[in-house]
Amino acid sequence: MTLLQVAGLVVGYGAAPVLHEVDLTVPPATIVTVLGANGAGKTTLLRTLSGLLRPIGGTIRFDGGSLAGVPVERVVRLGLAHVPEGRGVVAELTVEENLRLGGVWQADRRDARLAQDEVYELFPALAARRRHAGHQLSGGERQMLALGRALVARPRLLLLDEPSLGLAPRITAQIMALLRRLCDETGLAVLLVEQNVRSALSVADQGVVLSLGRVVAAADAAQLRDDAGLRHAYLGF
Amino acid sequence: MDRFLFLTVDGLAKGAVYAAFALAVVLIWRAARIVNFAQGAMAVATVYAAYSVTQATGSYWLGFAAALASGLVLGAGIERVVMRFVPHTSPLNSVIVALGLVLLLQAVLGALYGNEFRPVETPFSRTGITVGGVALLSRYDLFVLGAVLLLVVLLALLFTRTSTGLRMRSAAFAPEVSRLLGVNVAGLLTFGWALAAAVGALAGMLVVPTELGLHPNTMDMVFVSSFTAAVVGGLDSPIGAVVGGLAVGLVLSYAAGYLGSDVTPIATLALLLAVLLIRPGGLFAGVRTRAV
Amino acid sequence: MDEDPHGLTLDGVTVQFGGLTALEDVRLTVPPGKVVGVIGPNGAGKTTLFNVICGFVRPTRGELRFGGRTLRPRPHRLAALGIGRTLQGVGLFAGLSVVENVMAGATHTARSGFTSALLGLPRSDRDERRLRDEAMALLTQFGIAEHAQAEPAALPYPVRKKVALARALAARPRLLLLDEPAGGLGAEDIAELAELVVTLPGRDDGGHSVMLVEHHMDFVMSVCDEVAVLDFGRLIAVGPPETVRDDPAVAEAYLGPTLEGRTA
Amino acid sequence: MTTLVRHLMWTAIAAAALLAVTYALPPFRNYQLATAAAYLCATAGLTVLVGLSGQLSLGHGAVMAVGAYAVALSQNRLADAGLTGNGVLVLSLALGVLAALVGGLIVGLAAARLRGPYLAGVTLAVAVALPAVTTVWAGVFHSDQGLSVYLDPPPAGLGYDFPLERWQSWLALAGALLVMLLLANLLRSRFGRSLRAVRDDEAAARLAGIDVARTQVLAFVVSAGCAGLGGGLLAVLTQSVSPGAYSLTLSLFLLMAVVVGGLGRLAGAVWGALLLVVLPDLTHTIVASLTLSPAAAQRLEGNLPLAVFGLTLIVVMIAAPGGVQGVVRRLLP
Amino acid sequence: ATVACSSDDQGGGGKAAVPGVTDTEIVVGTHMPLTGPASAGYSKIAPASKAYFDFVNANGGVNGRKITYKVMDDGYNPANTQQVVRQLVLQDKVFAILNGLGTPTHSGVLDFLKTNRVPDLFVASGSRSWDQPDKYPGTFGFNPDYTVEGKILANYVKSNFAGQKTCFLGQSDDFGTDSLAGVEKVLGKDGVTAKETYVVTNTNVAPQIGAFKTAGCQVVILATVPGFTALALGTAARLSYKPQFVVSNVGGDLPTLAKLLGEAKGLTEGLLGANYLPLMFDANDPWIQLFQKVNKDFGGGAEFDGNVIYGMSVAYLFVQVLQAAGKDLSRESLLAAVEKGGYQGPGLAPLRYAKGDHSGYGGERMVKVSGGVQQFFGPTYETDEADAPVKEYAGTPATPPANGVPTA
Ligand SMILES: Nc1ncnc2c1ncn2[C@@H]1O[C@H](COP(=O)(O)OP(=O)(O)OP(=O)(O)O)[C@@H](O)[C@H]1O
Ligand SMILES: Nc1ncnc2c1ncn2[C@@H]1O[C@H](COP(=O)(O)OP(=O)(O)OP(=O)(O)O)[C@@H](O)[C@H]1O
Ligand SMILES: [Mg+2]
Ligand SMILES: [Mg+2]
Repeated sequence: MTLLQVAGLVVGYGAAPVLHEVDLTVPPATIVTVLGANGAGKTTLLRTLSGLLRPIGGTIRFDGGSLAGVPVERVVRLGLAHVPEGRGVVAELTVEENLRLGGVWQADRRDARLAQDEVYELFPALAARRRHAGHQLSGGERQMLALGRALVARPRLLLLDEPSLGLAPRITAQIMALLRRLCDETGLAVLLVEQNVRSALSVADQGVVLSLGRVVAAADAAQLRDDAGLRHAYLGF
Repeated sequence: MDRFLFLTVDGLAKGAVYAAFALAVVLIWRAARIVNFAQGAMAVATVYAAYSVTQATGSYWLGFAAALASGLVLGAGIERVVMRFVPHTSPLNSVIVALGLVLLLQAVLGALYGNEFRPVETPFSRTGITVGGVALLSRYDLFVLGAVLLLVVLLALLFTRTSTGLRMRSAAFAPEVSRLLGVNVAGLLTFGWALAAAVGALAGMLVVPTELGLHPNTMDMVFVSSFTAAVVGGLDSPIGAVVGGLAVGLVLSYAAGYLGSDVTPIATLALLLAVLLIRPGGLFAGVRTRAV
Repeated sequence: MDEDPHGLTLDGVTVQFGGLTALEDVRLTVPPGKVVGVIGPNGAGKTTLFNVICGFVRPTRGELRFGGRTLRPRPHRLAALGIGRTLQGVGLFAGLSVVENVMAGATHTARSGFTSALLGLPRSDRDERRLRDEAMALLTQFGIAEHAQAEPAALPYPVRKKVALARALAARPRLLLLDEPAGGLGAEDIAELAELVVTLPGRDDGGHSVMLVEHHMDFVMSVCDEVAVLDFGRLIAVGPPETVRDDPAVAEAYLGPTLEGRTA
Repeated sequence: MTTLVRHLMWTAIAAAALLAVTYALPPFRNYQLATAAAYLCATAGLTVLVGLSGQLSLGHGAVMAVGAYAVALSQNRLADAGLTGNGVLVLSLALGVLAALVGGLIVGLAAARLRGPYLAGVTLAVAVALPAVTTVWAGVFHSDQGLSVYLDPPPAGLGYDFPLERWQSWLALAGALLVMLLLANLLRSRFGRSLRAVRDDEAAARLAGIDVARTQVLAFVVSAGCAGLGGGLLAVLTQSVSPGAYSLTLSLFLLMAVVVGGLGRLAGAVWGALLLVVLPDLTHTIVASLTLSPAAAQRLEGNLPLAVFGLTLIVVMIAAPGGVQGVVRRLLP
Repeated sequence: ATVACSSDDQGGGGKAAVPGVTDTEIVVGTHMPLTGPASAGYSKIAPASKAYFDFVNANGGVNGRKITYKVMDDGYNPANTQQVVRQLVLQDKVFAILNGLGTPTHSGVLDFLKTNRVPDLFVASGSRSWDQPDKYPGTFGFNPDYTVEGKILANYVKSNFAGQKTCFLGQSDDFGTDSLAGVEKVLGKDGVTAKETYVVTNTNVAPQIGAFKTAGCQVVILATVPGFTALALGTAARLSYKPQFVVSNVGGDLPTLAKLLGEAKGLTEGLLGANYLPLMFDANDPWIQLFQKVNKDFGGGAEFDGNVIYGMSVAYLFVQVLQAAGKDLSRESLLAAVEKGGYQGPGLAPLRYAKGDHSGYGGERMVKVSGGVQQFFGPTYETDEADAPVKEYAGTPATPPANGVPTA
């Protein structure tokens, strides 16, 4: 069974494609990490999945249905939340408002409120700054807020673009542990794009390596972590 | 002293109509982050619609409803047909398109109705209620003040209490992120324009009777005063728009009363400078953004 | 900690934002020719510390000294005082080409005035040529000379980060402040950056001391001569990298049990 | 080759070409060319301000008026004192520029603290306050009616039937070329770079050692000086100044011109200035060529050209947001 | 026209070509605010003139020449006026400029028209600037100037409201100042209790009207444009203040005011003013009948009001002048024809054109609104802008020719 199935995906900004024939599957309750050097096309992949970019070719199926032509704002309602690169906190809104925004499409207000409280529990730093505007936060605090906001939507698949960027090691570790827990407890699936290869592989079930827009390796995370040959070949350490 | 009282009351009455229109300016700023220079012309168009309906039916209130309805339609239409396609490469693009719209709307209205003044009715008497020899607010002034008050309360509620308000703001600030969060940005933009144009229509209905008459250019100066009012208040704040509107009304009234009518535009400039040099983001500005 | 007259000294710096204390009584010295790392949990006040040094934020209390003189920084005077800084993120000028971005960094070294610019006098031309040559030299050193005429937005992230660094260096600062220089970079680029940073103090154009904020611990450990740890605005540890890493308070506040357990 | 020599060469080539053009054109077209040249001074200045330093001015018409009134007052006072001639005219124009520079400095100092719509609001208020200034000090400025401007006939050396319009277009073109030369120099220098840096990222610009406030004020001053010269030349062309000629509408039209011409490039300012003159003329001609019934003519006269003008603006901005210059650059390899 | 120029000849006969004149056509131009804030009302004038010219053309034109009237929109912006007048003169080569509207707009082109020797007839404004035969030999006014009018209004006030406090509200340009000058010539400097001005960009006159009320003014003379007349009346009513208003002809046309006031048009009851052209309410006036017919047949049936009457009166006078200039039309003969004077048309007061006098109508007759109708009453007065007394004018108005087209 798969939650997300990507086949033969081709994406480009102009004429020349940036992603070539990418295949990828994410089963439920699984963390799949996408690794690759700068410019490999990781962000492009996530933006295509959430509908911000239109693919040139290939199929994306989520939970059995095709995502082709589904507008961005409806994708999240299907259970797919995307935390974009560069934080995506609405700087002019307060922390509280940003979090409310995460559940704004949900009919169940009570549950949305509950989800917000859970986020404050997860990130006490945010709880202390409910009324602060997004732009007053430190870089890392914004990262926490963006992640927390996505969790408020109670997604079934979470697309994370470099969540550890700007986060202290301790918070990074906490977040990774949290993702693991959510996967195991709630069946959440995660597509995790990371530069921080080590911490990504420490929690992931599977790893996919992108290079110049092509999938060059796909394997169990443990295998990527432990096989020095693979690591050297694709991850440079 | 009587004179001071008179000028104050008169300034407040005139300021209230500026406030009404300033609210429309604030609304579109909050919904789309643009200063809509076409707002005056759009409001005039809706008042012409009201004029036609009132002429045909003889009812002020039917015309009033027509103004609001045509505001909604015009606002939504302009967003759908024109503004949506303006590229966002520079915020100036939409300013220029709005100026183009002003010319177009005024020309169309001029061609349809002729470039002459047309009378507009008021639903209530404009004769001031005289207290101790001083004519104070008229019923119409009270109607205007009441309408402005109601409007500002409703807008404040919309923005602070409802999720639509939150969505509108986030859509204006960060369209892409908002879409990722399930916010229908395009729809909200249309809604914002429609709403702002309807508020503009309401303001137009309140303002035009206090002007020379209905003419394609009636709102030109009103727009300038109201934009000034909105800036004085801090463009983001409905309360600020009202305070700014009343401040502009008072300054114009005092200046005309004590210094001579010639001085009024200079007085407006002085007010604007005095406020902005102390608070560069207007009276009710939000917090200054963290630079780094 | 004894004070070196040529370094930067923070003396009891406190910063409050409304009710929130972002920095509390911070005392720290950055000696010349050294690389000092500042680490700490998110929101500990690291960026604020930089902002104080740059004059974006006025300290509520305390003072700064640089080169033996009291420093009352204003951001645009900083370059002339000999302090350069990169921003968290990239912060390049989108409308300027790469080489112009770097040239912009050295604006204060230009000698020709407004009039000669207006008249297009040779003086102004000479200035321009010198700035351009220096900028190109830096780009060449960083191995990104082929992008000189490109617009920054079109470039890969690591290249943009290098341009930002080059722009800061173009002013020939004696002290360079780097805010998360490794953020968003891949492992190879980080290694390259580390090599670059360690050479900064000894560069032939005068040498720089460096103060940097970074969450990437390997990078911090490998390039810093000294590490300061901030927590809730307070300096909780200062010392050589190894000592600081093994400090249990630091592990508790910053590194966290899991990671610490793994790296140890 | 130094910047100066290169730019001087371009200027000389342009001057020679334009000279030939002025001989080929009939008087009215020469007058239009002269008007475009006067507008060019202002649009070029505005391009520096809006396109390069990123500050919005809705009051550049008023700045032009400052230059125009200074030229008018100076020309008339000097003529009353028996001083006439082209040297005097140059002096008057210089005074016009000076007055505008001072005006620009004052507005610029306020503007350096303000951003976006707040700056727009202040400059808008400046534009609206200008007519009031002329009525409050009616003794000097003669309120709505304005002043007429003394202008000598073309120099006798050019021949007695030398058309005045050609002479006027020489004057205006000389001014415009001077402005273009100086601005081109400036934009190639570090000042041009600082302007753009400030526009793109204020915090980063400050860290790069650029005094943001000073740069912004400087942009205002430079741009005001150009607008002042433009206004002065316009006063010389029309031989009159009045507040109605430098209304808010003019300010808005200048802004439209630079954006539609292509923001941020001097070439865009040239397109803009040409558009300001050609577009109204063109729309009028098109409309005049239609034959309408008297009733329709009643309604449409005046309104139709306005509608066409407005529609053109909208279509251009949507179809070619880079403006005319953007299209030209796309067409040329 | 010298022999040396004969190479420019277009027609035969050895005489120099006259710009804008051929054997079959006379091209005249004007500048008018057809759009923009000042266009209200005024935008109807030029079409009315044009309608009258079309009427004349349909009747065979003047000396076999049809009149083409080029109307250019200047939006009341002096800069545009400069452009469009130059276009008319240099490009379209009009014979003359007729009835260019507005003081600030037209002042700017006086020098240009003079340099190019273009006749500049019947400027549509009451400024005194048009009457400077030495400086501008080709420029002629039409409207009674504001000072003349001020004197006439004040004269009426002086004799009929003796002892009442009189106040003055004027536009803050030379309309207001010239008018006030006229009023003060008659009433004396101290005769005006309170003087206020307004600017067209500020539509709130409550401070001014409030000041009149406080000062206890019983008579208020208005030198206002129609919009502000209506505003003044409306504002006074709002303040429950009921002085006797006496208004300039510029802002006193009842149909225009009634339209502006709408429901409140009752406020015009009792309004005093003055005028010099027939009023539309005189349905029996032969001029009104003529103009209404022309308007119906050639003016697309535009709404008939003072602006239409004005436009047609100007056109009528122009045709008269063309006839007087004769078959051999030139700019010189045209100017000479105007200066010859002695024209009688729809106007009640004398047209003062003479060798040294380029001002237009030299007087007015008082009008009053009663029962929703504006009507003349009393004698016609004449005076000048200097210190001449205001005296009654004995002349009787002319009747239009049978076919509606004047003959030489
Ligand atoms: N908006 C864009 N227009 C054109 N090309 C783009 C655009 N965004 C990205 N690219 C190009 O697409 C390629 C893939 O970029 P992408 O951002 O997906 O990489 P990434 O793997 O996320 O890199 P990083 O680790 O730096 O975030 C790069 O070569 C980049 O230059
Ligand atoms: N202008 C401001 N107004 C209010 N609070 C602020 C402001 N600037 C910073 N803060 C607060 O001060 C604290 C320190 O912020 P700072 O940006 O210095 O953190 P940091 O150590 O750089 O964190 P990170 O590693 O996440 O970037 C944060 O909690 C932040 O929310
Ligand atoms: Mg990426
Ligand atoms: Mg930080």
